[in-house]
Amino acid sequence: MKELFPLKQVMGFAFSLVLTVVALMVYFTDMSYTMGMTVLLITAFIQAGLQVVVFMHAGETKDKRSIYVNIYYALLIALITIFGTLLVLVWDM
Amino acid sequence: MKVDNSLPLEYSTEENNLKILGFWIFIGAEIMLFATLFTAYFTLENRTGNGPTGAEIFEITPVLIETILLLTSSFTIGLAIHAMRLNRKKAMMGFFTITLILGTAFLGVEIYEFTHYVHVGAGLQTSAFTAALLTTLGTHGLHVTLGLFWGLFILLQIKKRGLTPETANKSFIFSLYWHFLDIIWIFIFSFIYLKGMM
Amino acid sequence: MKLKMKWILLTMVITITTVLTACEPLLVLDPKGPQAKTQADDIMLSIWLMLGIVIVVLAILVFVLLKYRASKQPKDYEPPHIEGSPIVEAICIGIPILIVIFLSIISVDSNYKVEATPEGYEDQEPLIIYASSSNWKWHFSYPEENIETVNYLYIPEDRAIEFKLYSYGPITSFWIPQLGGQKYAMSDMVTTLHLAADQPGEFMGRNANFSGAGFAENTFEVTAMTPVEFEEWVEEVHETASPLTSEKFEELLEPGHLGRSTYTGTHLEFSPAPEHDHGSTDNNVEEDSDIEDHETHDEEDHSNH
Amino acid sequence: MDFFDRFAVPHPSFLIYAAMVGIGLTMLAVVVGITYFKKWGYLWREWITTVDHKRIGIMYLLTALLMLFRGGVDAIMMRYQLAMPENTFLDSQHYNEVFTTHGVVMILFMAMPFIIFFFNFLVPLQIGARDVAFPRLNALSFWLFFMGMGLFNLSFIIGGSPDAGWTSYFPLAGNEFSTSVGTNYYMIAIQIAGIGTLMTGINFITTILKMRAPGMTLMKMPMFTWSAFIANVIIVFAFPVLTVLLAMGTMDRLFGTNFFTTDNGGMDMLWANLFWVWGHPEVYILILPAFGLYSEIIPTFARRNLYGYKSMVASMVVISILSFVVWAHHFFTMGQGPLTNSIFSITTMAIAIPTGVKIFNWLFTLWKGKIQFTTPMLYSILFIPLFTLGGVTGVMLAMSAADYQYHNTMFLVAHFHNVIIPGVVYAMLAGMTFYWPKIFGFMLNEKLGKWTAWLLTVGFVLAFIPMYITGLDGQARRMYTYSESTGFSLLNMVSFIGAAIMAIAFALLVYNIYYSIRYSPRNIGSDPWDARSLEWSTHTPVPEYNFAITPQVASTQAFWDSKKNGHELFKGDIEKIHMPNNSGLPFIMSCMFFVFGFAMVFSIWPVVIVSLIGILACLVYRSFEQDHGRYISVEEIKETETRLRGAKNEGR
Repeated sequence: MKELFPLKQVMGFAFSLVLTVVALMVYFTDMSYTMGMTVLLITAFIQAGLQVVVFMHAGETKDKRSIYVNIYYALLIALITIFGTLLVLVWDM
Repeated sequence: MKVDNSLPLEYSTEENNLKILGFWIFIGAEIMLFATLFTAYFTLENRTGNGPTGAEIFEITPVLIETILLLTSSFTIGLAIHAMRLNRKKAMMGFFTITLILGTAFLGVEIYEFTHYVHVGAGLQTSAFTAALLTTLGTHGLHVTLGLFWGLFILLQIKKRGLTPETANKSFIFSLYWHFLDIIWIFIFSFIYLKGMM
Repeated sequence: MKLKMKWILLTMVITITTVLTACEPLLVLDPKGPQAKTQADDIMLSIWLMLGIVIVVLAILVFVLLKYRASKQPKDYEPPHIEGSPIVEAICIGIPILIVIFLSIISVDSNYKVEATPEGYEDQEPLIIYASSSNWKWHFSYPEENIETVNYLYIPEDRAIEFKLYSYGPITSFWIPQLGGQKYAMSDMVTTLHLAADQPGEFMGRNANFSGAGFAENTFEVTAMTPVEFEEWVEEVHETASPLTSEKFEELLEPGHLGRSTYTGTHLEFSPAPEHDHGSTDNNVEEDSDIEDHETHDEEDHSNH
Repeated sequence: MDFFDRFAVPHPSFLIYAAMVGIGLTMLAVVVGITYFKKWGYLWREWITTVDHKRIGIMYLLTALLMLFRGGVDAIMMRYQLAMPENTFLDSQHYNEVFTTHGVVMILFMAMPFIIFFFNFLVPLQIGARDVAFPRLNALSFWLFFMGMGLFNLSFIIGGSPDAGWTSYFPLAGNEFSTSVGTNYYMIAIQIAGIGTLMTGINFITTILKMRAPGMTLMKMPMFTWSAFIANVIIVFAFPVLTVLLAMGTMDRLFGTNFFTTDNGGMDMLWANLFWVWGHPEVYILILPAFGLYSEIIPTFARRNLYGYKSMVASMVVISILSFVVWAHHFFTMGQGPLTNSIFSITTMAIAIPTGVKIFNWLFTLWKGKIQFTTPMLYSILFIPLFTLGGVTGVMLAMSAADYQYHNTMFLVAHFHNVIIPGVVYAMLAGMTFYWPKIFGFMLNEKLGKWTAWLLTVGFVLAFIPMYITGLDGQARRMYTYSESTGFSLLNMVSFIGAAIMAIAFALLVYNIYYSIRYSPRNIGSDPWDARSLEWSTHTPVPEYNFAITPQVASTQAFWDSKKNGHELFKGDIEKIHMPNNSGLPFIMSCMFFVFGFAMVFSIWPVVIVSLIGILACLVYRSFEQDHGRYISVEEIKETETRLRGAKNEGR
């Protein structure tokens, strides 16, 4: 905690740059739609998780459980809303 | 006021703890806010009417600059909090200032991007797709703008009052907000720009 | 005392309603076609099942109220502390689960039935009718017969009919209760409703979805007749009615109410139904490749998720 | 002159002018009255600037009651219009405005503040806290809600009411088909109130998670607090959808975007879809706290603990998630494929399972009890069979194929009134009667209360059961008239009689309040019902700081244990108590929101910009403000405690 060099932050930053580059492969190389979406989904969610854990210190207090449940719940409802709506309005019309 | 010295300054009072948890729950609500915008965007993505499609108007260069700027600013605000926890006021304020400068630069590029869209005939009223696109980007941009003012005021307060439990708490919450905006940008970058240009 | 009053009133209401229903069957429960029959059967089945549940709950409630009311208990009676029993609670969850599973199976099965050509009519070619709404009228186009009617609908009995629904304005809902349930008509896509009448007769049809000031009177009459009569009517129309021009059609679209009218030709020729193509109609006319692009995109979307 | 034309009501009639004069005179009377009795200072110090959760709660209650009557008048007008075929009491435009405002007012400006009143008043008391987590935010929530409510009601006399239904489906609600500013009011007033509600949600989740009394683990919270917690979770995740949706609707109407229009790729069904993504969870936001209140009242008067506490909690958690996966059942008939309909049909029916568990738990709570028929209990007992009826018709509606026949008919109208009235309205009236002594220090008259409950029930049955039948007979909802030949007239007349009886019941409620203020005894102690949870352990009236000593909790019914099992609630000595300061900022900021909203409705851009700057200035002021609250000294607490007759042992 008290060390001067912010190793955690630097590692986090480096890793998110790497993930951005991986995501960019979707643009610069010629891959199929499915493949591309898979890459984007993986890189985006890992990066988001990285921010929450490394930079936002989500797990550092005794409210850890409330915070994580809150995030997971929001994520669940968000995904239900997005995919549910697409199912209703686009895929099954 | 009870001050608990075993925890970092921003957690030191009961009120501070409440504010941090409250802000996390606000972030939960913000996730839903952006999820709704994404829902609208994905639904209307191909409904371009007479207007251009995403592939026709997106440009990789400004988007990439914006991404790097915001990613770096997320890093520097992390460093600011790190410095704050080491009680280094000067370093903290320095990183905080850099964050705000990077944020302003991001906003500048985004404004350029918007004028570009309007210039190529993809205004707010052009089609359902452009409306959803500009609203989603605009909402994020508005958050960044508000964040810049908010950050500036916190910076002024730290300068005037030093690192107190109150200012430390405000700075920490601001950092949560800023990281969250970065997360949203990652999703915009991946599922609006890259998906659209793929 | 008061309890009795309530029951007297309740029984009164129930008697009145049963008398009423006995006189004249309710439209929805008096089906004249296979789709409406499926729905009416589902409704009756669920009514009986649900009545059973209500009676069980009511019986338990009346029982505990009569048995455990304070006036029947000794003064010093202290009710026990009971946390709950896993077995009792499991039963309370289990039975509803079984009922829900049972109803789900019926619901899913019926849904596929009403979304397909009516049962027993699969072998014949369905009659296609485009039904479009405008404020506050219904336009019926018979593309094969080359006829268009306003605010009334003639259909042959014992033949599957495929309605293609869309709207020149707010969302409306096409509903002929005795032939089957409703479906929305919207301005940017065409929806399909499968109906059939298994006997001749006159039925009420209306827009069921609120669409503004003239909504209440947004009705039409449906007449089911023998195929021979239908053919005769088609011929008669061709002999007597005037052709539908695009000017005339524009006039018909003006907001307001109209009586019945009949034309030869349909508006589909000059004002085609919307295509379900994500709204990029104009684009596609110029660049054909665009259509394919979108479609393949969509399919990939499917496979991806 | 053109500029002022917009402010005129587009379809004026005698009724509207009369209402304008009436509203004007009432306002004048209120202002003159307050000035005459020199109450402005009192009003400002004690109410407008208050951050006390109890007072904010009471203001929510007053707003809710006011809106109950506003919405009730709408209801009676509708039923009277339909009582006879081809009635000319209202024309179609008026009828459309009336049912639109009836829906919005009842759901958003009556039921919502009513439940938020209970959150505010009860949650801190039930968990043994001094206030909510963010008292100022709480005041801001209320004033934003209040201004939203005010703005919405203003539409009636300036510019015209919205007329596209409470669901405001596009394109009907778009510029093309709704030319008056009514729908602008809808978009912006609900937006302002909705932001307030969202903040309430954040506030109460934090309060419940962080401010519980020592020993009160999550599974030892009173059931109402649990229900409030779950409802607020739903608020936090559902209301942002509404925020975005209304913003998009506003942009379509004011800035010419094409989200929901019929050309340039706009998609009208996206509105319906997102509306119900918010709208369905919204009904659970209303019903869960109602369930919570029944779970407080039934054990109190069955004189037994709540049966199946754990399954009650579990069922609410399940409902909170299921409520987000059923929205498409509001438009089974949109033309999506049978696969989608099947999925949403099954998820919808699945909600009946946790709801059924709750019904059975209440029944088993009565079992082996010692049931007292007080007014709140009477409502709770009447609720069980009536709500079951509403619930099972809900299952019927969930069957997608059959729904093709129920959709948009009076059957549906009967169903949702059948769940909302016995579910929510009864709970609110029961809860209000139950907690009235805690809030105001005297009881409502029991005899009048029971008459109200019975009249309401008779009226309800007469008003809504016939709708099930007319619905199956083909009467669509929202029809302002019908012809004699349809055969709907007799049953609609019965409905009107029922509605009139309900109106009498509500009038009786008002009389009861008046009567009880005058004649009810005031020396009732702090626990008149011999109740079970923590809120009854403090004094009546509740002191500003709620509890002189923070209570120690060891079970779900701490107060009952302290009365019967020798559990000691208040250990230790009185210490000085930290309380927040009052603030006028929430009120001032909300006033600016009101001006902003009004200017937006009429597109008066300079005012929009000025008020927006004003709002931001308030935020800046708040950011720089240093306010660490104040302390109530030990002496002052002791004095208050003595005045309220000797602290701890009171109420035993």
